[in-house]
Amino acid sequence: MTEHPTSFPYLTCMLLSPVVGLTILLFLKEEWDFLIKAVSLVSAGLSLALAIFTFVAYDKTLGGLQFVEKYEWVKTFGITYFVGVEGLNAPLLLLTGIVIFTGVLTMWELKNRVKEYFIFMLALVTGVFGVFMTYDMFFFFLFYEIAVVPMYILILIWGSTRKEYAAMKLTLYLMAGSGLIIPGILLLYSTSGLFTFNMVLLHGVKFSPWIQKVAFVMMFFGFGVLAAVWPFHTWSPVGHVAAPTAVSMLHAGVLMKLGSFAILRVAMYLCPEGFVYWKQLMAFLATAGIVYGVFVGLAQTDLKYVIGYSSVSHMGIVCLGLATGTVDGLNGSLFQMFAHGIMTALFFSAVGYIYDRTHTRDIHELGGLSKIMPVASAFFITAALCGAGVPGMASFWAELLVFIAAVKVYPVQGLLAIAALVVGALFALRVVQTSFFNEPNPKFMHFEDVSPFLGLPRMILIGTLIFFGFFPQVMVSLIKTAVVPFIQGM
Amino acid sequence: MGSCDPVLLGCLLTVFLPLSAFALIMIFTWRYHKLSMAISLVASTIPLLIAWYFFFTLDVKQPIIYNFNWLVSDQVKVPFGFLLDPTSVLMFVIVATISWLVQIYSIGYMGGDPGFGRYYADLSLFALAMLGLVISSGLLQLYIFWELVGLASYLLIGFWYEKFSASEAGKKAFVVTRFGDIGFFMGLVFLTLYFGSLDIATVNSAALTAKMPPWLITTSALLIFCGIMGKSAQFPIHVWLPDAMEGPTPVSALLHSATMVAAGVFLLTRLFPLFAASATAMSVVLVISTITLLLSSTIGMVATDIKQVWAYSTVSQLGFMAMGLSAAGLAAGTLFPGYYHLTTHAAFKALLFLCSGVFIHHFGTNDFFVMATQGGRKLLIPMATITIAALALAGIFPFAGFFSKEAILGALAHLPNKMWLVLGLFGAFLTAYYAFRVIFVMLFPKEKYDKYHLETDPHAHAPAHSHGHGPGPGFTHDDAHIHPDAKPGHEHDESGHGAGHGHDEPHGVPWVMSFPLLVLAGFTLILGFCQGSLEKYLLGESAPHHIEYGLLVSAVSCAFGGIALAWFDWGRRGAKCVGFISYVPVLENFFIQKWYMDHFWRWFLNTFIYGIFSRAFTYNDRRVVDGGVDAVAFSTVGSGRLLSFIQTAFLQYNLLFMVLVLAGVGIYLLMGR
Amino acid sequence: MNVLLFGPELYFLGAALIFFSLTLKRKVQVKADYRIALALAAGGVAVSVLCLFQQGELFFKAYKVDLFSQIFKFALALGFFLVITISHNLAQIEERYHAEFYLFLTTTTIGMMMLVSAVELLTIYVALELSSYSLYILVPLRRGDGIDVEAGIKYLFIGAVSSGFMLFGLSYIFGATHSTYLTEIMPKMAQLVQSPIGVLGLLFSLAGFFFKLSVFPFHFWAPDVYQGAANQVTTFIATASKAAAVAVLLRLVALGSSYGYNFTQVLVMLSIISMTLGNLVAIVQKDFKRMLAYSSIAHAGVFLMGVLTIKEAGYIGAVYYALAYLVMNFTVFMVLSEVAKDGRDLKIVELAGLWKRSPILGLSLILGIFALAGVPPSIGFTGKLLIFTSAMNQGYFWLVLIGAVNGTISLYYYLRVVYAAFFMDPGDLPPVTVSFPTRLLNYALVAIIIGFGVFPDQIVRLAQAAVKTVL
Amino acid sequence: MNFLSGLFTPQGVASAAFVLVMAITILGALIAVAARNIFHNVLGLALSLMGVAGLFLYLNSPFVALMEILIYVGAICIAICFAIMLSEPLYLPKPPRNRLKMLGAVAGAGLTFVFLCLLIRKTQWTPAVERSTDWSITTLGHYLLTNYALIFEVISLLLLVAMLGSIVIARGGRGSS
Amino acid sequence: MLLFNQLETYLYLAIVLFAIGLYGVLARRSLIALLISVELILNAASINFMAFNRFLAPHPAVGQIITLFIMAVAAAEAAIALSIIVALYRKLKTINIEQATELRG
Repeated sequence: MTEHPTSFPYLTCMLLSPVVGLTILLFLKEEWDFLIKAVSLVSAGLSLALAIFTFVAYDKTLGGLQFVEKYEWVKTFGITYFVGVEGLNAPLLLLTGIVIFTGVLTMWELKNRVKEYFIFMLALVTGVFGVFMTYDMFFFFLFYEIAVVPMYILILIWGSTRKEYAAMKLTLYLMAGSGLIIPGILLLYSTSGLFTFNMVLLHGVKFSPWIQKVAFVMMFFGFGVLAAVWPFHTWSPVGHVAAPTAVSMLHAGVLMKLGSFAILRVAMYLCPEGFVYWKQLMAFLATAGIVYGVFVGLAQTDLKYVIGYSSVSHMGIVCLGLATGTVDGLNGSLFQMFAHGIMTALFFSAVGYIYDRTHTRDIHELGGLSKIMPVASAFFITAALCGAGVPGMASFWAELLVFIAAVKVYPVQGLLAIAALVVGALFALRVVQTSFFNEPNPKFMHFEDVSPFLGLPRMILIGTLIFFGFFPQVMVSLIKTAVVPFIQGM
Repeated sequence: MGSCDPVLLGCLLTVFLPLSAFALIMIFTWRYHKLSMAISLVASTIPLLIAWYFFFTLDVKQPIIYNFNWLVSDQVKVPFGFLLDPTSVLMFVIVATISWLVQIYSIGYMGGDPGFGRYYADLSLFALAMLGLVISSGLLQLYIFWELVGLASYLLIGFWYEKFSASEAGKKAFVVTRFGDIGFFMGLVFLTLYFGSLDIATVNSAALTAKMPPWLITTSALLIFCGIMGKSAQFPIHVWLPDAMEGPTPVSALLHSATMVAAGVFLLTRLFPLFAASATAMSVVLVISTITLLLSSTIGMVATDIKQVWAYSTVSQLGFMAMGLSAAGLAAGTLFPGYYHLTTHAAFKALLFLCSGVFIHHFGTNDFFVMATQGGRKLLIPMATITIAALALAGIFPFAGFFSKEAILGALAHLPNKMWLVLGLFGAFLTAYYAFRVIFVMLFPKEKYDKYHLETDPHAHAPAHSHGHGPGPGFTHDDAHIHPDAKPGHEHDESGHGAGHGHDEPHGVPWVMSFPLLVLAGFTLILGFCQGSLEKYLLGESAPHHIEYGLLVSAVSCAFGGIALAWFDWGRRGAKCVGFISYVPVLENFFIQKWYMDHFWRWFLNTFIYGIFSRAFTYNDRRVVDGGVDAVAFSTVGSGRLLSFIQTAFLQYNLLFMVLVLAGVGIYLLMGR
Repeated sequence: MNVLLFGPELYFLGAALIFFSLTLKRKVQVKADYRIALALAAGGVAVSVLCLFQQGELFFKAYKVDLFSQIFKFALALGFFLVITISHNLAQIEERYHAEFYLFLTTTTIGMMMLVSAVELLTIYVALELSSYSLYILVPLRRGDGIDVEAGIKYLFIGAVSSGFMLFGLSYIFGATHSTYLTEIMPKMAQLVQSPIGVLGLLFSLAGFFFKLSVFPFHFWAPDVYQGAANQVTTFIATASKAAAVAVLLRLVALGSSYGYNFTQVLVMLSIISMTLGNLVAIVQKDFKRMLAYSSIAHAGVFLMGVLTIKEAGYIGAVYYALAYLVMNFTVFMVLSEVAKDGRDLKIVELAGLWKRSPILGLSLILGIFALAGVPPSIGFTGKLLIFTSAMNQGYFWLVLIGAVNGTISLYYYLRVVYAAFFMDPGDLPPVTVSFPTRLLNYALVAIIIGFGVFPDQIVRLAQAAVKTVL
Repeated sequence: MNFLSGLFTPQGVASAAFVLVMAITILGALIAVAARNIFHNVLGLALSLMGVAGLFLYLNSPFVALMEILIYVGAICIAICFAIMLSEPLYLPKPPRNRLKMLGAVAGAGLTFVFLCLLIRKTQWTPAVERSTDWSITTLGHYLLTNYALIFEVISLLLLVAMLGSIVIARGGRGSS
Repeated sequence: MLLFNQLETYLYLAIVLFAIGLYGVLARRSLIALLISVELILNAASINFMAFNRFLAPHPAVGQIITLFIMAVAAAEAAIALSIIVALYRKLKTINIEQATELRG
């Protein structure tokens, strides 16, 4: 992979923007509500701006790794601070930027322990940015854990519905995944003979098949937990239900992508033979997740549970795309990571608004919300339609690519996954119908619709979905610049 | 292909105007009804002009193709383009015209509805989807617009979303058509695997299909036919269409008669060469469409909701078209008969619906018996035009339907097995019967109708009930408590919304509503005589046209037989006003229950999807998967508790433990030596 | 002779003398004593920093001053200083014993300082006993209803038996190698590969240090003593004392470098059992200190993992982690002793609502706890990862796997602390006031935990230079 | 005859005495751990330590033997006696022995015994190549003040700590009555 | 070969003493008896040192010095142990180790 150094540390700035933000927050008084939010918004906005910049400024004809920054960190152990942007992570950086920015806006009404909330949220975001941009396994894992752990507190304090259980379960589950990841990463590190954590260098090493198989499967399951690979998905609906709005947004929108991205970035990148050995299993689990997610979602009555299971299903699609190991599949998979991220963020932000008002998420207790808050409902319905795979939304393209690629490689799984779309539609529309259509619940008649200010973040998300729904090539052409060499490298 | 190519510009405008209209209305102007309407009208008028302009001036003997890259992944390439050939331009015209007329009509029909702006946004979306579908150059693009059509239809059917039956119908339409679309998509995937590209021209090129393995052609053709079945409401997944009548009537006219459902048949026409390459596929199409024809005609005979009748009529006519196309495919015929019927049907069925809409609007009921008793025939223009349309539907000379039906029957006659012809004729007979059942009831109302038709049977009355509140095999759990306070019949009361001012202002029909009726009536009259020129336009040359008199006679006699029977049963003074079918109660009930298809699907859904899969998976998720995880967690804590007993309070036990471990380690190490 | 070579020890001997004279005063002056102690402790840190880069051998080569020992002496001085900083509320030790408390704390520090520099078996033994006996005395100094003496007596007897085993092992090493100098023993040990006496003698000799580090099966004292001793004493046992033990282990285990698997398999087993047992039992603890004791048992396993590689990388990891552990464990104990101002045994639930009662302590607690759990960005994470890395480099795949899984288990009980501090309602628990110096200390600790976790290079390089002399 | 004549040679006498010393040591040890009266235990310990001192004599080190007696028998045992008198009254009835614990103790001690015996059996002890024969106490003292000077100082500190500690813990430090 | 001139004799004797001491530590109730047993263990180690010193070591002073130091350490240990025992007796009114069972789990 060619590396193009940068003259200005864009990526470091992107990474440090939330760090600086949270450091400032540390010294602000709890009472300075507006200032706290403003600082968070500015730091998130700065990250977003830089993410957009790198997304746009990435030179597709040049390809390779751009905006590279590389410093020896711990020479003795071969740790390098190595960040860069390529087609694989540029969309995800953008996604993170968008979701955190809208996430901050979404939580503008937060009253309870505002300062701490934004501190932890920004910490989490730092981790996410870090994972996406780093090419050093040490930092990768470091950021990975930074991204995971604040969730515990975020859910615990600002969550709802069995939050203690959910927070503990989520954290422990993900940490158990880390328990598999560390040995996997270290196995590669130590058997490479290079004693470096630099993934680009490690990529050049031909690991023995046995090592590859072991390391791959460990990392697949380890990261797969975060990507909610079936059957390691149960933390995700529970966690999403319990988490506060913006955290659900971040978590389902971005964090789960961390898992799938890591499978791609670390496991598949470094252990191609391991991937070939295990890909049938991957495809099977992915398909199982797709089918299973929609069927279980069909029986849920809590809006967030529904979204949670739809995430399981959609992440299955991501995983299925990865399992194909073809350019189309990977394109689709990465696109789906992006699209699903935005979509779920929209989902959760819509539900968050509704829940903040009605204090219920039971789809039967709601009902006819379209009458009461048409805009808020429109947000949810848009997300639901996107989830059902309606064209004109970004995720349609992603799913299209994945399915075509999947049928080529795994006909049976591919067709099953496609067939699950029917249930997927039923499942999305069932919720929409039950909670947004029909006669409104008189209890909720007095609630106001979304104000333009609070509508803004949701509109940004919808806009993104639709923009990439109409111009998928913007995304795919960028992704492709990295995926093609990636597949060749395997 | 310069950027200022007027044809390309036209195509682009066609697609982007409705799109922008939709976006504008949805984001900004949906609160301002008039403005939204204006935007939408502008966005549909321009495509209308473009369509007619293309139709008359553009030479499309050689297809005009524009292709741009929409998405280029590795092997998957989705071009965005336009294919203008006779097939697409004709459909373009139909769609543009009908949707424009419906938009005009809706000004009157939907006026005053609180969701007026949204309604026009949805109509624009629909126009976008349908127009894009018609002129798309590649199958994937077509599929995308196809799905958008489904979306628009979902939004429009469930337009009055606070009504349970409407939202339920919308959901049903979306899911059921999605069911077919999945097949369509799989078919496309299979085709991609073979062709690499899904360009319609490529797929249809005989040279390539000749090299394809037959099983692949058959499989993909059949899978694509699944999509057609869904969209064109073919047996056994036609069940959504009658329910779709829950939407506003103009929507029914637009979507469920003239355009959207025709999209399926259009696709069949579009891929006619591909289908024609597989006899198996075509035979399946023939069988399915015949079943559809008979099934829906028989149900149409017993329906009491005027829109239901036309809905089943639509289903049956779609079946008829598919029959025509498949017969032509099997007997080396042309796609003309089917397509021609599609064209004429679009005109007269839209007319039927729009007329019915006027009645519904006026009387606030869907039951044509009630309309009749309340003096429906006094609305002159609608009554006249609906009669014209019914005549066309029945296939009476000189109305459009006569010619197109003739053409299809001609195609059926070419089949070696004459059974198909007979069934087709039987279908025509039934069609005439049920169409005129409505007309005669409306024209010659009796004082009093058998209560049986009015109240006693909720199923015939409100189709959506059959699964919402009917004594189906089982409620779904969510249905059971969505609407605990919903009263049967309440949701059925469309007048409460659509025709909110219908009762208040019992004036005549506003011009915005009658104008489209007159235009469509005009088409119904003219189109029959355009057969030759249309055929020439479509096929390049007008095929030598033998008039088979035997066939002509039998067809006309079937139609008249149907009308006569209807007259005998319903129209004549002193008619018993009981359908002939009620002499066979078993059969009648069977028809009233719509061949139990809804029951079947409801049962299927409840049993398999909700009952078995969903429940089993959910149980598995809670107990097995999650239970397993929790068990691991609890056993960890438990083992911690167990291990904590090692730390006894007795110093010496601890010391003993320590000594034993040490000695054990020592002995273990010594053993190896 | 360069005085600086023996600087820290001399300084602390002097400090001990001053404390001794304080014990002789008739009048008890708690505040004055504390100020003196604080000043002396700060001076100790300064002196140890001053002597950081001294090198040389003393006392007929029985005593080696090198970077390795000086780093640990710095750690010990730092630990001593830190413990003194939280001794302003020595509520659980009677006021008339405060001077003695400082005295014994000083003597144990001296013992440990000698321990890390000693390269002769007898010196090691006596230094170990010096450090241990001072602690034996410190434990029952607490005011209490008996659990302090109970803890003290258990501590003493487990220690006595362990050192009995150790002495037996040392005698065999002496017999087999005819020497008590590590430099002379090292080559002779290599000749004993065929004989069991080398491995077993060494293993038995390690018993005393395993005891100090609370490695299974010598861990039994830890929960009782942690709970039974005064908070400040526990803090010292949990921080500085561990660092010293790690230092000696690093020196002694290096003797077994030629024994390969035969030797290390035992260490591997002990490491695994320590980690697992410690973590599992910690889950069910309700007393905060007792939980931390089990956590220390688990951490002993982690230390052992770095030690048993007997390679540079592992040793670097162990040194880094020892320093890290000192800081992060102290942070937690500092919070504990600040919250339990009256010196009582803190139940975990008594941390309830700490974020509200004292945000700064809440911050420190969460960082300390996460560092202990090995969550980034913290020294705990980096150290643990370095140790895991080195273990994996030596091919201990399963060990690393189990270590990593144990990390997850440990998170469970650490999170319970976080849960209590950040979520539980404080109820009628009083707010915790934090004095300005303590506040500063908190900031410093937070900065160290994060700063050196993210930028570990300096420490790693220092450790690398240090362990060169040990291996 | 051979046996008897062997017995009365100097080596014989020495051997016999050695056996006696060994017996005393072990017997004393047994008394020290097995007797139920705590004073008997102390006496047993003293006996055993005398034996050990005897062994040290056999091991060429009369000085250490003397020290053994002085420090152990003279100091430690006396200290223990004082402690006994300071603590539990002797006339209290003794609870029955805990058989399980005894069994465990036997197992633990036995296993350790077996293991150490095996270890000794399997080990080849090799003397140093060059061995000094300088057993004089002067040298010993010399060593104490040179090579082991540090420890010599440290042990004094240790003893100081022990003394202070004992005072603090057992008596109560300053200000206590 | 004479019994007292053999290294092994002393080593085995040390082991016996060690085992007896260990038994005492593990079995006795009285803390003072425990202390006595610990002294036996330390003496066993001393015997080892002395024996090695006599038969193997290059310089005979070393072992003796070690033994001397062990004695000193043992004395210190005894002092501390006894003082804690006395303190324990003050607080718990017993020196039976089986009754000091507050800390567990």
